[in-house]
This record gives sequence, C-alpha cells and structure tokens, in this order.
Amino acid sequence: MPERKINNFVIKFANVNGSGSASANKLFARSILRMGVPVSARNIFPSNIQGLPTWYEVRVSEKGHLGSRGGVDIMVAMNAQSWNQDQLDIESGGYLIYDSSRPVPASKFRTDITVIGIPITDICNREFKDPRQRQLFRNMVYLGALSSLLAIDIAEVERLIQEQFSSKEALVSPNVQALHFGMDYAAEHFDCPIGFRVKRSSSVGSKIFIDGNSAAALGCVYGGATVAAWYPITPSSSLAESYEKFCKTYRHDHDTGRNSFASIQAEDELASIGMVIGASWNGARAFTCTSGPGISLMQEFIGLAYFAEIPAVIFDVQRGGPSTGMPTRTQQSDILSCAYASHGDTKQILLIPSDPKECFDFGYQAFDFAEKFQTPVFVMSDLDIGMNDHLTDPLEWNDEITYDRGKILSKESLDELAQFGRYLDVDGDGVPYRTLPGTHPSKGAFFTRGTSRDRYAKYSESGVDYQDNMQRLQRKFEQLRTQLPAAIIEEGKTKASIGVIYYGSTEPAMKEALQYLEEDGVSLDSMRIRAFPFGDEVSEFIDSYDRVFLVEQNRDAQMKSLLVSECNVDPNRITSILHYNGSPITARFIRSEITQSLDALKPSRKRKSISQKS
Amino acid sequence: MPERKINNFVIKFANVNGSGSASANKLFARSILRMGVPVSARNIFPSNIQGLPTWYEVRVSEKGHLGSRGGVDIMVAMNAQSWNQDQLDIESGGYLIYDSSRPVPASKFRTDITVIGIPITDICNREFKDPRQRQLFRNMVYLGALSSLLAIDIAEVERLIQEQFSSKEALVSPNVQALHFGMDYAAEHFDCPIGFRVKRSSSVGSKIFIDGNSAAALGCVYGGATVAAWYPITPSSSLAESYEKFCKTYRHDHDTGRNSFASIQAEDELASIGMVIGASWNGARAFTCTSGPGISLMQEFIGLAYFAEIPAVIFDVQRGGPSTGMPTRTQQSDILSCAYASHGDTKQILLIPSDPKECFDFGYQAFDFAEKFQTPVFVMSDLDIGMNDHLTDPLEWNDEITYDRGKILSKESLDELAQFGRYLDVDGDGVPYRTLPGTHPSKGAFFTRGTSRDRYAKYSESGVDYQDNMQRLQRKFEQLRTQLPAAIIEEGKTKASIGVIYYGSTEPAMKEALQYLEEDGVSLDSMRIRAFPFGDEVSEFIDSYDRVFLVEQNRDAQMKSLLVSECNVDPNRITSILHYNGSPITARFIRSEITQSLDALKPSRKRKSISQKS
Amino acid sequence: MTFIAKPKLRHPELQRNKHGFTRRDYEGAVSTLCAGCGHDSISAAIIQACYELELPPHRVAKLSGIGCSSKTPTYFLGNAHGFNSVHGRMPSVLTGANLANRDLIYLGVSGDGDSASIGLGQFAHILRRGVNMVYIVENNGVYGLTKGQFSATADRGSKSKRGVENHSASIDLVMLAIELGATYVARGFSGDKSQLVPLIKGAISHRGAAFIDCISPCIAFNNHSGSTKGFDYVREHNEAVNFLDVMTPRDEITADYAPGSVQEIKQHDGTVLRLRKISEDYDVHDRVAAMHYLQKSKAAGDIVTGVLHVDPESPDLHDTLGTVSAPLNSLGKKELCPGKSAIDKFNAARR
Amino acid sequence: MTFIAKPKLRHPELQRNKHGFTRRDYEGAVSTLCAGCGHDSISAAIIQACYELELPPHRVAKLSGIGCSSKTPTYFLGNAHGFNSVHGRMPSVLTGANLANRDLIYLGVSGDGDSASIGLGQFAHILRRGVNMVYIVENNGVYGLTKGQFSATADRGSKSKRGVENHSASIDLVMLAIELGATYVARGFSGDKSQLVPLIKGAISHRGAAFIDCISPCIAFNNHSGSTKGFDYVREHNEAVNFLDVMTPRDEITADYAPGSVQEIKQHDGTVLRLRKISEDYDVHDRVAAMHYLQKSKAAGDIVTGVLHVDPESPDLHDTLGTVSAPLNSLGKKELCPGKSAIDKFNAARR
Ligand SMILES: Cc1ncc(C[n+]2csc(CCOP(=O)(O)OP(=O)(O)O)c2C)c(N)n1
Ligand SMILES: Cc1ncc(C[n+]2csc(CCOP(=O)(O)OP(=O)(O)O)c2C)c(N)n1
Ligand code: SF4
Ligand code: SF4
Ligand SMILES: [Mg+2]
Ligand SMILES: [Mg+2]
Repeated sequence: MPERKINNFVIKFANVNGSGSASANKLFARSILRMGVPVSARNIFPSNIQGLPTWYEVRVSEKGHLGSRGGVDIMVAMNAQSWNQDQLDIESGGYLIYDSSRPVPASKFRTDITVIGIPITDICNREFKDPRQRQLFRNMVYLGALSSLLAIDIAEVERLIQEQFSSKEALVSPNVQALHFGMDYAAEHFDCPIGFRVKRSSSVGSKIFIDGNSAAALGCVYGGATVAAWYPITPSSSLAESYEKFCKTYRHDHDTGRNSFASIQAEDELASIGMVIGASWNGARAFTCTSGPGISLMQEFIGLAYFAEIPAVIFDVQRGGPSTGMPTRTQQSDILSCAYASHGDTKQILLIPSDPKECFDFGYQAFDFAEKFQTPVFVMSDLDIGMNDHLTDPLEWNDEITYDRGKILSKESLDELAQFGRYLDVDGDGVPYRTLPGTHPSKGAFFTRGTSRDRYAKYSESGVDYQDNMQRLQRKFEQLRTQLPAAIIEEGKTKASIGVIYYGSTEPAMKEALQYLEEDGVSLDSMRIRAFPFGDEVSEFIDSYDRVFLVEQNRDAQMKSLLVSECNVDPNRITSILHYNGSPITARFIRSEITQSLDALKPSRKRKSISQKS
Repeated sequence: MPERKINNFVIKFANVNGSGSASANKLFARSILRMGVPVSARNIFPSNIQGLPTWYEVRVSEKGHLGSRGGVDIMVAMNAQSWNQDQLDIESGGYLIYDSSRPVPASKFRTDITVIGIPITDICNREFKDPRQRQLFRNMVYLGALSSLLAIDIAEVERLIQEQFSSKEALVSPNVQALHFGMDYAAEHFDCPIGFRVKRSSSVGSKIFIDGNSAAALGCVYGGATVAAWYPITPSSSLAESYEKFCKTYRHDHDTGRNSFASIQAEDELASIGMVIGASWNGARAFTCTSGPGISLMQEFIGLAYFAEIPAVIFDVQRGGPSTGMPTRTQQSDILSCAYASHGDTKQILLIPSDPKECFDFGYQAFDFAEKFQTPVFVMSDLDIGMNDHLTDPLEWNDEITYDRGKILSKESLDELAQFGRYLDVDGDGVPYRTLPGTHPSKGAFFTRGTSRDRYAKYSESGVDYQDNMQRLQRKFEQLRTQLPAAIIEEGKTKASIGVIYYGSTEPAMKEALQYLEEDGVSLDSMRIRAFPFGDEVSEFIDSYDRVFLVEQNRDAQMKSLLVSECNVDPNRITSILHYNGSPITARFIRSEITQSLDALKPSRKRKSISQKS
Repeated sequence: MTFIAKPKLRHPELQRNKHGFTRRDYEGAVSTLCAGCGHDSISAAIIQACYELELPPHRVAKLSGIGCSSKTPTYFLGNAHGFNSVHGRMPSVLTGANLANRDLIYLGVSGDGDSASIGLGQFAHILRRGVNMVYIVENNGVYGLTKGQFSATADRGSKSKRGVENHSASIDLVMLAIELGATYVARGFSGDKSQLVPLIKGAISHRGAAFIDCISPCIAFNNHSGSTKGFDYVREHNEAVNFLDVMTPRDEITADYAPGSVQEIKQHDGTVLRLRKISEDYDVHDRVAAMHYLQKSKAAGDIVTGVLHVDPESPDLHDTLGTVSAPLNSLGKKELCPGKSAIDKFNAARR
Repeated sequence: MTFIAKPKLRHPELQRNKHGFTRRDYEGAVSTLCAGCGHDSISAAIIQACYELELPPHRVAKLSGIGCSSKTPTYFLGNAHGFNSVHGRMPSVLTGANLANRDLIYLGVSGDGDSASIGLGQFAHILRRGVNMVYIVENNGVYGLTKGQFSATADRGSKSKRGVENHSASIDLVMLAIELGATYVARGFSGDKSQLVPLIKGAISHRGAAFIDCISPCIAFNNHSGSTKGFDYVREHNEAVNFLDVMTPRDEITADYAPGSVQEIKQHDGTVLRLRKISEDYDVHDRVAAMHYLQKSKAAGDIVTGVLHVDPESPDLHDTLGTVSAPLNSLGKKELCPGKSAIDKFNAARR
C-alpha cells in the first residue's frame, strides 16, 4: 500500500442539514487530531435551516497542508438528494461509504471506486427505540464504522464523547454504544483498515483547533472591548455570539451578578456601527462584526468616523458578493469597499488575518490602532477562516501588553493646557488629541461633527480650514502605514526572479502551492500582505522582481487595484491569479495557474478585464 | 483706459442670506447677457437659511471664459459680517461699492482701490414706507447704481423685471422705481461709467443661461422618466423639484387633471433607490438624485441592481466630502464610491457631464443605457454645474430620437420562444433578455434575487453557476464601454508631447488654462473623459504622450486610481493636479500647477500621497 | 422540506376556474423550509385565497425582503414575477413597482426581523402613503434564517430556546399599522387556515394599504415553552374578534344573520366583507376604539385576531398623486416626450 | 441670527448655583438660525431647565442628527461635549455613548425629518430599549435646512408655503413613543416656555427613555395659514392636560391642593413630579387610557400638550443588561483582560 495514503487523504461527509451530523463530524476530525495528525475541516452548508444538502470536508495531512485540497478520497454519502453528484466527486481509486439499509442496485455505483455499505438505519432501528435517537445515532454509527475502516483509535473518540457530554452524563453511554455498533459492523464485514488510514503521529504539536470567529471574539475580550453592537448575518454572527459567551465566562462577576461588557443586538447594521461610534467617542472600546451587505449599509457612518476621527473596530467576515450573493460561501471581495469606504476622499485601515491565531492577534490589536490613530479599523476575515475550525498556533498573550489608548487628555493634562484644539496637529504626526465627554468642567469640551471645521472643532465653511484638515488626515495615514503589521516576506529555496503576493485565507493553499512549485523547479519569493495602507516593504517587494503574481479570491483583482494606485506600481508588472467561485482556493489551482502563466505570459498592455485569469 | 476692462471683469455681491438678494443678482447677470456679453455666475452660500454671509460672483467675459477666475474686481459689499474679508478680496485697482448710509471712517478703507458709497438704506427709507419693501428694494437700488457705473443698458434690466413679474404686474413699477433711484444717484455722484464696464456685443449667440439641475431634470422628462423618488439633499434637491415643475407643465393633462408621472419624496435615500429599482424592474423609467451621503446609503441597493441586472438612473450632484463635509461646496470626490459602489465585485456605469447642456443630454441618454445594459447608471454632476446658472449651448432634441428600451420580451415574443432564461447570454454580448411582470399568463415569469442563481434565475449555490454569471457580467461591461459617450480629445496648436486629462465641471477652467498655456508657449493635447468604463480612446490617448496630467477636484486622485487599475496604465506616467478646497477650480490654478510641474517634474516612483499636488 | 418533486401530470378532473386555471396553477416551487414551519401554511393560504378569488396568477407581483419568510414567494404562484430584494427594504421596492404599473396586484411578504427591525422605517412609510397592496408579515418572533436570535416582536419576558429572556419592549405591528394609517389591518395565525384564507382574500380585494400580521411559529427556534409565538401558546391565547366572509360581486348573498351581529363592508371593487362579530364591542370602522380594544387585550395577554380595522374609502397613493389611469410603464415617447418645439420655447425663455 | 457677539463680561451679580455656575455657564455659541425660529426657544428652555436643576454642564452629552434642529446643541451648554452625527442616526450614537458611560446625562436633539423619516427605525428602537436619556424632537412639520419640503409629521391636508397639500398620513411621534415603550412622554410647544421648562426638567430627572415632542414653528417655511405647525394654529389648538412642577429632593414641598386634582410621581432619583391636572380624566400612569385620550383628541383636532405618560419604575438598558455600576469606559486592562493563565487554559481545551 502506497505510503501516501497514510495520514494523507480527504474525506467528505454528505449530510442533510438540521440532522445533527455537525457534532459527529467534528468528533471525527478531533479524534484524528488527538492522534497527533493534522487535519483541516470545512463545512459547506446551504443558506437554509433544515433539509438541504450540507457537507463536511476533512483533509488529513501529516505534512500539515491545511488548505482545501480539492477532490475527495472517501465520501460518506448520507444524503439521497446529493447522492449522484457526491459519487461523481470521488477520485478514482477512492471509497464510497453509504447506508446500505435500502438496497441500491449495483449499476448505480461507479466501478473505479470501492463501495462500502453499512446498514446504518437498520442498525439504529434495531438498537434504539426513540425515533429522535434512531435519527441522531446514525451519525455515531458511521463514525464508529470509520474508526475501524481508517484505524482511528476508538479510545480517542470515546474520550471526546465523554468530554463533550461531561454535563449530560446520561448521553455518554448510548453515544458510545452507537459508536461501537458501527465499529463492530465494519470490523466484521470489511477488511479493516482500508487503504486510507490514520497513524498516530506527533505533527500537531501544541496547535489548537478553533474557528476564526471565536478567536477574534476572544481577541476583543483581551483587547478590552466593552461594547459590542451587531446585527445577525452569516458568516459573522458567531463572532458576536462567541464574544457574549466568553464575556459570560470572563467578564461576569458571580458575586454581584454584574457584567463588565454590553452586547447589543442592534436593529440593523446602520445602528450597530452608530452604537460603536457613540461608544468609542465616549471612550469605550467597541466593535461590530458583519459581512458584505452590512459593510454597504455602514458606508455613511464609516465616512463620519474617518472624518470626525472616531475610533471604531469592524470585523468584516467576508462572504460571496455582490448583493446577498453566496451567503454561505467564502470570498475576499470587500477589499475596495472597505479600503475606500464612504463617499468623498476617504481611506481606511485594513488588517488582514490569515488564520484564527491572527484573528485573535489582530482582534486585540485593532483596538490599539483604532484609538491610537482615531479612525475605523477593519479586520478583514472571511467565511473560510471565520466559520471553519482550523489547526492554528496556540493563542498567545503576554501580561506585559498594555492598552494603547492613544492621545486622550485627562482632567489633569487639560488643567495644564493653555488651549485645547481638537484637530490641532500638535505632534506633527497628523494625529490630534481628543477629550472624552464629562472630563473637565470648563476645558476640553468640543463639538464633534461630520462637517468641515477649523482646528478648534468650530464649524467652518472656509476652504482653507477644510483643506488644512484634509491634508492633516493625509499625513496621519502616511505615517501610520509603517506602524501596522508589516507584510511577511519569505524567500524560495533558490534565488527567485518571480514574486507572488497573497493575503488572508489564501495562506495555507499558497504555502502548499509554493512547495509544489519548488518541487516543479519553480522557486518563488512570496509576500503576504497583512495591512492597508501598505508599508514600504510592499512596494519594495514588487520592485525587486521581474514578475509578480497576485493571488486573490475575487473577480476584479481588488487588491491589485489598491496596490497600483497606492504604490504607484505599473499594473503590467503584476499578474493576477483570481479564484472566486465561493469555495476556498486550493494549492492545485494556484500551482496550475502560475505554471500556465509562466509558460504563456509575455509583458503586454492589454485591458485588465481581458488579461485576468479566472 | 485699457481695453481689458471692457466686458472682462469679476464682480462679487456680498449679501446676507435670506435677504432676497438672489433674484436681483440674477437680474444683473441676465441683463449683461441680454447685451450679448457672456457671463458666468456662481452662488457661494452657507449651509443655513437666514442671516449668514452669501456671495454671488459674476464673471463677465467677452471671450467666453466661463470658469471661475479667482480674484474680484468689483465688490458690492452689502454685509457687515464679511466686510473686512470682502474688502481684502478685491484685486488692487478694483472697486468697492458699499451702502454709505452709515458713515464709515476713511481709515477703514483700503487705499489701493476705488471706494464708491451709495446711501442705499437712506434712499429706501426715504422712498418706501413698507418695512419689507425698504429691505427688498435695497437690492434693486444697487442694481440701478451698477447700471450707471458699468454702463448696463437700463432698458434691458427693465425688460427683465417686466418678464419676471409678468404675473404680478403691481410689483413691476416699484421695482423699476427703486432701480432708477440707484441709477440716478450713481449718475449724479460719480463719473459714470467707471473703468470696468459692459459694452454691447454678440458673443452670447444662441446660448442659454441655465443651471445643470434644471437641464438634467428636463432630460429626465425628455428621456421618458415617469417615476422619480428622491430625498432632499443639497445640492440635488432642485433637480427633483425641477422635474416636478416641468412635469406639471409637460405631463399634466389639463382636461382630466391627471399626471403621467409620479414623484415621491421618499423617507430616505435607501427608500428612494429602492423605489427606483422597483419601478425599473416593473418597466418604468425611473431615477433618483442625491449627493455623497445618499450615495453611501444606497450602496447595498446599488449592488442588488448590478447583480440582479435592474436598470436604475442615479444623479449624483457631488458636493464636498467626506461625511456631511461641505454641503454647499463643489467637489468631484464620489468617483470611486460610485464606480465600485457596493460590496463584492461590482462595477458601475458613470456618465460625467461638464455643463448643463450635457446634463440634459446625459439625462435622457442615461435611461437608454440603463435599460439597454440593465444596470445602474450614474450621472456624475456636481454643485458647480448643478446649482449655478451657466451659459451653455441651447438644449437640443431631435424628434427622430426613440427610446431604446433594451431587451424586453413582449407577450408575442414569449409566445414564440421555446424556453426563456433570464440570465442566458443569447446574443453573446453579455446582456440577457428580461420580461416585465404581468406580461404573459404562463411564460417568462422568473424570480429576481440578489443571491446567486443559474441562467434560468433559479436559486443556486453552485460555484459553477455563480462564476458563469459573474463572467457574463464582466463580458457585458467589456462590450458596453465602447457604446458610452467617448472621451473628447482636442489637439493643441502645435504637435504636443504632453497630454492633459480632465472631466466634468473642470471644463471651462481647463479650456481657459489651455489657452493661457498655449500663450505661454506650452501646447497640450487634452482629453475630457465623459464615461466609465473607459472606451479604448482613453488608454490610447495616454499611450500617445510622454507625460500626462490629470486634473481633478478631489484630494485622492480618484479618477487616476480608476484609470491605472482599469486601463493598465503605469501610474508614474500620470501627474495629478488636484484641487479640493470646495471652490470651483480656476484656470489660474491649473496653469500655475502645470507650469510648476513641467519645470520640476522628473519621472519618479514616489508614493502617490507624497507626489500629489494640492 | 420534501425534496421529491411533485408529480408534473395534472389530474384530469382538477377543477378549472373562470380563467381556466386549476389550483395547481397557483402553486410554486417546492418549499425548502423546515418541515412544519408556519410559513408554509401561509403560502398554502395565499394559494387558496388567490385560487378562490380566481386571480390570473401572472397579474400578481410577489415581493419580499430576506429571511425564511421572504423566501416563500418562490413557493406560491409560480407564474407570477417575484422579487426577493434586500433585507428590510421590500416596501420601497414594492412602492416603486406599484408606481410603475397600478394594474397589477402587489403582494409583499416579509418577516418580523425584516419588517420590525431593519425595515421598520420602510414598513411605516409604505403604510402611511397608502400604497395599494397586501403586506403580510410572517411573524415568528425570531430571526429564523440566521438561527434564532430574538426579533423586535418577541414579547418582553419571553424566553429564547437557550433560556435567555427578552428585555426590550416588543413591537406590535398591528398597533403601528393602524396608527400609521393602514386602511385594512388584520391579524391571523398560520395554524388557523380557515380564518387566514378569508383575511388574505379581504386584503387582496381592498384598495389601499392592507396589512396582515400573521403569527407563524418557527419550528426550529421558537416553538418551545417560554416562547409566546409557539403553536401551543398562540392557540391558547388566540382571541378572534370576528369571522370574515369575503363575497365577490358575483357571489350570491344568502345567509341571514341576526341584526347587529354582522357588519358588511363594501370594498372599492364591489367585494363585500361580511364580518360576523365574535366580540360584541369591537368595531373595525372606529380606528380609535379598535386601538383601545387592542391595547386592553394585549395588556390582558390576549392575542387578538381577525379583521381589526377597515377603511374602504381612503384614497390610495395613485389617487393622491393623481396619476393617469394607464399604467405608467405602458406610456411611450408619444405620451411622455414634449418634443422639439417645446425645447425651442424652453431655450428661448432662458436667454 | 444676530451676528453681534454677546458681551463676554460677566455681570458681577449673576447668581451662582451650588456648583458655582451662573446661568451664562449653561449657554452656548450664538445661534445661526433664523430670527424667531422656534428651535431657539427650545434651546433657551434647555438652558433654563439645566440651570434650575443645577446640573454640572460638562456632565451632559448633547447628541443630534442633521437639520436646523440638530444644529442647536451648539447653542446651549457650551462646556458639554456635543456630537452632530449623521442624518437620522443620533439614537444609535446616543445608545453607544450611553453604554460607554452610564454616569453622564444624555440629551438627544432631533428634528421631525431626522426622527420621523430617515430616522424612524432608530427612533423606535432606542425607545423600546429603554435607553436612559432625554430625546427631544423639535417638530416643525417641515425640513427646514433643505428649504421647506413636507416632513412625515405634517398633517394630512395641511398646506405647504407654496400651497401644495400633504396627502400622506402624518406620523404622531407621541403615540408611537408610548406604543413603543418610552417611559416618560410629553408634548410641549416652543411658544410656551413656562410649560416647556418643567417638561424638560421632568425628563432629565427621569431614569429611562424620556421623549418630548416639541412643536416648534419654522418661521421661514411653515408658519403660514394652512400650516398646522405655525404659531397661531398651535396656540389655538393647544390643549394642555396638566401642569408640571418638578421638585428635586432638596425643594421644600409647600403648596396644598384639593385632593384628586394633583398627582405626584416619585422618580428614581428622588425627584417628585407634581402634576396639576387640567383635564380631569387624564391619567399619565394608565398607558392604555392615555393613548386612547390622545387618539380621541387628535381626531377632534386638538394638540394635546403636557406630561402624557410616565412610568417611573421601569428598568433602563443598563439594568436589563446587568452592567457593572462603574462606567464601562473607566475599566482598564486589570478589569477587562482575562490574562495569560486564562489563555493557556483556553488553548488546552481546544486540543
Ligand atoms: C443587510 C443584511 N443584514 C443581515 C442579513 C442577514 N439576515 C438574513 S435573514 C435575517 C433575519 C430574518 O428574520 P425574519 O425577517 O424574522 O425572517 P424569518 O427567517 O424569521 O422568517 C437576517 C438578519 C442580511 N441578509 N442582510
Ligand atoms: C443622508 C442625508 N440625506 C439628506 C440630508 C439633507 N438634509 C439635511 S437636514 C435635512 C432635513 C432636516 O429636517 P428636520 O430634521 O425636520 O430638521 P429642521 O431643519 O426642520 O429642524 C435633510 C434632508 C443629509 N444631510 N443627509
Ligand atoms: S428556521 Fe424557523 S422560520 Fe425558518 S424555515 Fe425553519 S421553522 Fe421556518
Ligand atoms: S429654516 Fe425654519 S427651522 Fe430652520 S432656522 Fe429657519 S425658521 Fe428655524
Ligand atoms: Mg422571523
Ligand atoms: Mg423639521
């Protein structure tokens, strides 16, 4: 049996949503992790509550390739609706595992795959009385069967069940029972383990398994956010819900019953960003989380925050656009509408995490940036990072970290001050001083407004005052860009003349692709952009290569637009690799696009819309 | 007396807003026009209803230079609040005309200008009883005085008064009386005419004097718009109000008392664009008009219209941004937020008129484009064009013009059709066929949605369907760009190696600047962009010059961003000339910036934010 | 959800109405909602109402926002154009559509999240403008599609599935609708089709802004004890004030009732709403008294259902705008364009 | 507008209150509104109310939207922070500010365009959440700043300055406020300062969502005959239901009234609202009865003013959220950050 089938395969569970499969599938992934083998797991779900097809894809990869791979080695086909397509998706030589309770004629099966039937429904009907149990335990039965088939240590699964139901002890034993029914059936009827299998390893190390939204939410807790205002929208709701959950653990005083946080489900996105702005203006750290449609609705308020210089932290968990688009699919297509959010001349800070760990880091750092620079900060996550569990470095916190509240004048400093001017550029860095309401009986009060004003925050229609202010804002952005997380540059094995730029959730696929390309003899240096406005390293990187690829998960090469107009880069030097069908980008795709492009590309001056690849 | 003072000067009226000066000042401008001498007039008004300073600036220019010139030759200082600054604004050798009823010590006057005092209040108090008349007729008195001082034919003024009060006959004679009091006083006390003066000419020709908003509104009437939905906002309200006014003339059946239009003052901008989309979906030609803050609020709906392919016409009468910004000042700073409006991958059509005539033309053409291409169309006007009266070519309409309703299937065509697919690319141009609700009992019905779908408009979460649709949209935009109004290219007198690009209300200042530069020995070819996405001529123009200037009225060089990312142009080849203090750009500014730049500019690769001029 | 498609063959004996349509012609695609969702019953009631009224299905325009409720227009009247717009903004889209063609029947479907939270402003303004339409809120007190958060119609003190209590005052859409000027206001319950179908028929036959608040339990997230929008709770607290019969002009009016127990309201199109009173002191004409009754009942914990207010005489938006009787979308250049001669005059006046 | 700045010198005998402030310390910048604008009288009443209550001016936060009315916070309490936000969205900004620091006094000022059109949703939701604040709508029935278009509070049938009639149903903010759960609701008239000042004082002393609808004629665009928001019209139709005295804990309670003619309401902070009844059958406690009275009066063409509803016992938003008593914006890393040990545990649970 080829070594490459051990700890190296993709298994996909095809279920009906609302049928309780999610927790069983997650148990599956975690049991492999417990055996020390890296996995990545992705939920592919419909915009629906119950009855439509949903999939859970687990990639097992000893080497730690955690991007979506593409293709399926083992399909656990539990949904009649998607049966045909599911079977087609299996790579030749793969396995189909299905519920054989109802006989399926042999002609209905592909012949280039191995078919494994487990009479799951029959087993459940035989062993359980309660109809709900009969339904629910089907998932445990296939999980049991898989442990036999794939050589998963059943003890790990049992331990996980025990941990999961620690508060509902009674549920443990029937679940374990169901597990064993499946395990035993498979062991008896098939040659176990099959070709693909799991072997204990130590590749997971100290890594943790967590979704980006939870990690970002914990970042907000650690970053000292006390006010959350949000409106439900996929795929961002779980960020707010996790924040509330964590706050109930970490911010609830059990003696007094009081909370040191306030989370408000607002009436819509306009209200949620308004609340964030109000709270931040009044000195609390506040955030909202949303997705594309919410970003569109927040545009007016974001312009106010930019112009009146009010901190605000906005998590944009991107999904497929435009409009309602593909609400349960992933994309990186809000780059432009966030970077230049709102009418008039505006520019916004973007932080772009690539995994849950960075969601946590940027989660807490965003509040420092927002307060230090007195401006909105977007954390540009996406559905792939946000809603899927990823194997990621453990979250890190150092108790020396302090909150940088920026230039806020206390009562004492106001007492000493001759004259306070809200929009004076005292330090020459474009960042003015602010005061919080209620601080001082006679000094420091000012009027915040979205209209033009002078340096003392007094309403002014003078073109001179207006321009003075707009230029200070420009200075502020010019200096802050070097203080944001710098792009991460990695060099290929051999001196490369080609560079590749990418960002966000593309990282695991990109890293894997770089490795393949290296194997193909193509060495590339890479740069992962982590923030906008860009630091100097970004244009320097581009300048250093004959040819630069830019990999994005959107149709219109939005990051390229930002790069060429902000870094004065000749767009002809950048070749876009664009993936935007809503599924996470894969190493296979990147490798093949880059390979093809290197074969064919000559420097040309065609219109972007033609020269773009998809 | 130097010839250059005849039919060539700038006069500015400093008034208090709400004091009724506007109509007298407009009479002044029109009387000069009636003498055949070109004028341009600009209202500089505060965001306030009564009591604050307001100015009316009239440029008299035999040569037809109609941009703002900068500087003032004659100041009619009727406002004590702004007196000091007003006097300072007069160019050396100029004139100050003021109300001398209250004595002003000689020390308060500049010595390098000529001061002319008219005891306006005294005259009014002496001649009129009614306090309101005493107040109102002050404006007529200075108008009378000016006719003497500037040699304006009083008969023209009288005729205009007669026309204006044709329905309120009783008002004519006191107005004319007041006029004569002023005229006589000036004639008696001063050496009339003074240096600056008006001389009958024939330079006006067939031109008309009209504001862009009225012209655009008439365009909507001619273009067959039947539904208007809008929300009041400066400087766009008068567009909607003019549309209603014109419709009451042209679309009201006096016999039945019925209207063939519907204009709704919506509850906000989200509702107004929603109504436009609903009406357009249902086959009416519909529009809204707004300004920056409204554009921000409409983002979500605009994305829906782009993605679901629903026509919509949006007039953006731009004002100073960001946020509430400078609501009564002009800017071209919504370019990016319109061109890429909404989250996700989107692209929008922009039409950019440069004067009222083009507001009319693009006003009616916008409906053809919107229906032909089934997508939103923005008409990017601005406060300067929209709210000021401009001397412009007469509006033209040809009765042969028909409405291009685009690909709408009738009941008959549906009867013949085997299968209707809303998003099928039948013609290969990316533009699908649509049907209107209620057309056919059994064929052609479909579900419009903002989510992904297949070619038959059926909900689909398939990445293949999604991508197919997004690529068709891309094809649609690729082909439509050559059908929009092409950029207008004009060549300098001598073969030029330098090009200059500009758009919108910059035109008169640009044309004047080109003439001066030509006189300075600098010949430039120019291109005025009139639409986005750009036609091929735009990149061809840029390619043809060693150096290209791009003149914009915003801080962030927004059109340059569009150009470099959409035309694959090296940004280093384009030098931005940026004016953004809220006042209209002047020829003086452009000339000096270009001159300085030509002296200093070397091709360099600096960051945009540094290299930009302001 | 049943994913097996319904058989395509028509039963030969399916009855046809005057337009030649069978009941099946009023149906739509197969629902993808949760099995047992209240919303599906409302779709069925809409189908039934349109069938009974013998409407030509393609003359209906179905519009909605976003949510499980807003998905339902796909599941009825498959031959009618539908528009699933954006969250909370159906009213403006419907208003625009109505302006473009006054001759279609407009059916707006929305959810409580869609109408009472993000869409409250548009909800209010479409009613006060008197847009001729039927506006149904499928009210389950939660956000179904985003998985069970409280909506603004959740009652104060009611509990979520996870046991969290709602503290904000609840929004009563019926009270708001009457206050804001809707001219036909009713409340129904998806669990009572016999009441709901006539309420919908009455709304369709009404000219003006007709609003129906239809309590529609969410099986997945709001049907537990502690909820005040679950099937059991609503059944227990349901207090119908009247029973409606809708008689179109061609129906024969037969039944005989004791004087005073029946109120007959003639609608603009000749349809007669016959209200058999259940609660003696409820008068649907008297807006002020009706609101008072509703407030008292609400304070007492009752969920009042039935026709709650009707004013059959109010002008609709087209009346107040004075628009021509032909649909605006049917007018062409001939009717709309003032032509060259007018522009010449126009120019002349601006010299 | 008077552009001559007020003399800067303080009159030596200006009385100082317990915080050492004179009346002048409650003033703001010179108004730029039209001379005679109703809004200026409301600013004066706010100044008077804050002065009489002896509030430390800097402990007030003034928030507004966009419009002439929304400009006014510049014209009072110059030592307080102000926030002129965006059109119609003051309520969300105020809610956020209130969450950040529960210890300040929040004063939201808005217009009828700002609150009844674009801002209706936010208006509704801030009230139903019970945010502790005073929310004043300076209601003139028009859009002043954009030059006189009808607003949604313009009465049906009223005429614009140019003679155009309004056809849409008007929005009655007081009715909505009570319906939506505001716990202190009043209506005043900018032309009656003696009534307005105590209404504002009562609102400030109330804990919870206090709303005042203040009719405030627009001199420039809505003070003609045909308007129902002009000075003359309002004076003629004004029907006060009670007269309010606000007695802070240190005021001595002296006057003696006939039993039944006076209602005393103890507010959360110890302040007593003494309502001298003008209309016998008006009970501010009985929400349902109050609404009924208001509806009847409105139908009769009366503009009811006075304190219209008070519930002094309701929890405010911080109560329902159970937030700590210290302002959230005063908490630092010590109180907020779970620290390294917690994260180590957190990581361990995710392996
Ligand atoms: C602008 C925007 N915000 C949020 C969402 C996410 N969203 C989809 S449906 C929904 C709530 C729907 O609730 P409701 O209207 O009550 O419908 P139900 O599902 O309960 O029938 C939300 C918040 C969205 N689609 N668009
Ligand atoms: C988003 C947005 N739309 C429109 C405007 C223009 N605008 C400014 S004030 C105003 C109306 C204000 O009316 P109201 O609130 O009644 O205040 P008033 O001036 O009558 O006191 C409008 C529509 C704006 N500033 N922002
Ligand atoms: S989640 Fe609730 S509202 Fe949505 S379909 Fe299921 S039962 Fe219906
Ligand atoms: S326009 Fe009206 S509301 Fe505005 S300041 Fe003048 S009088 Fe007041
Ligand atoms: Mg709901
Ligand atoms: Mg107003």
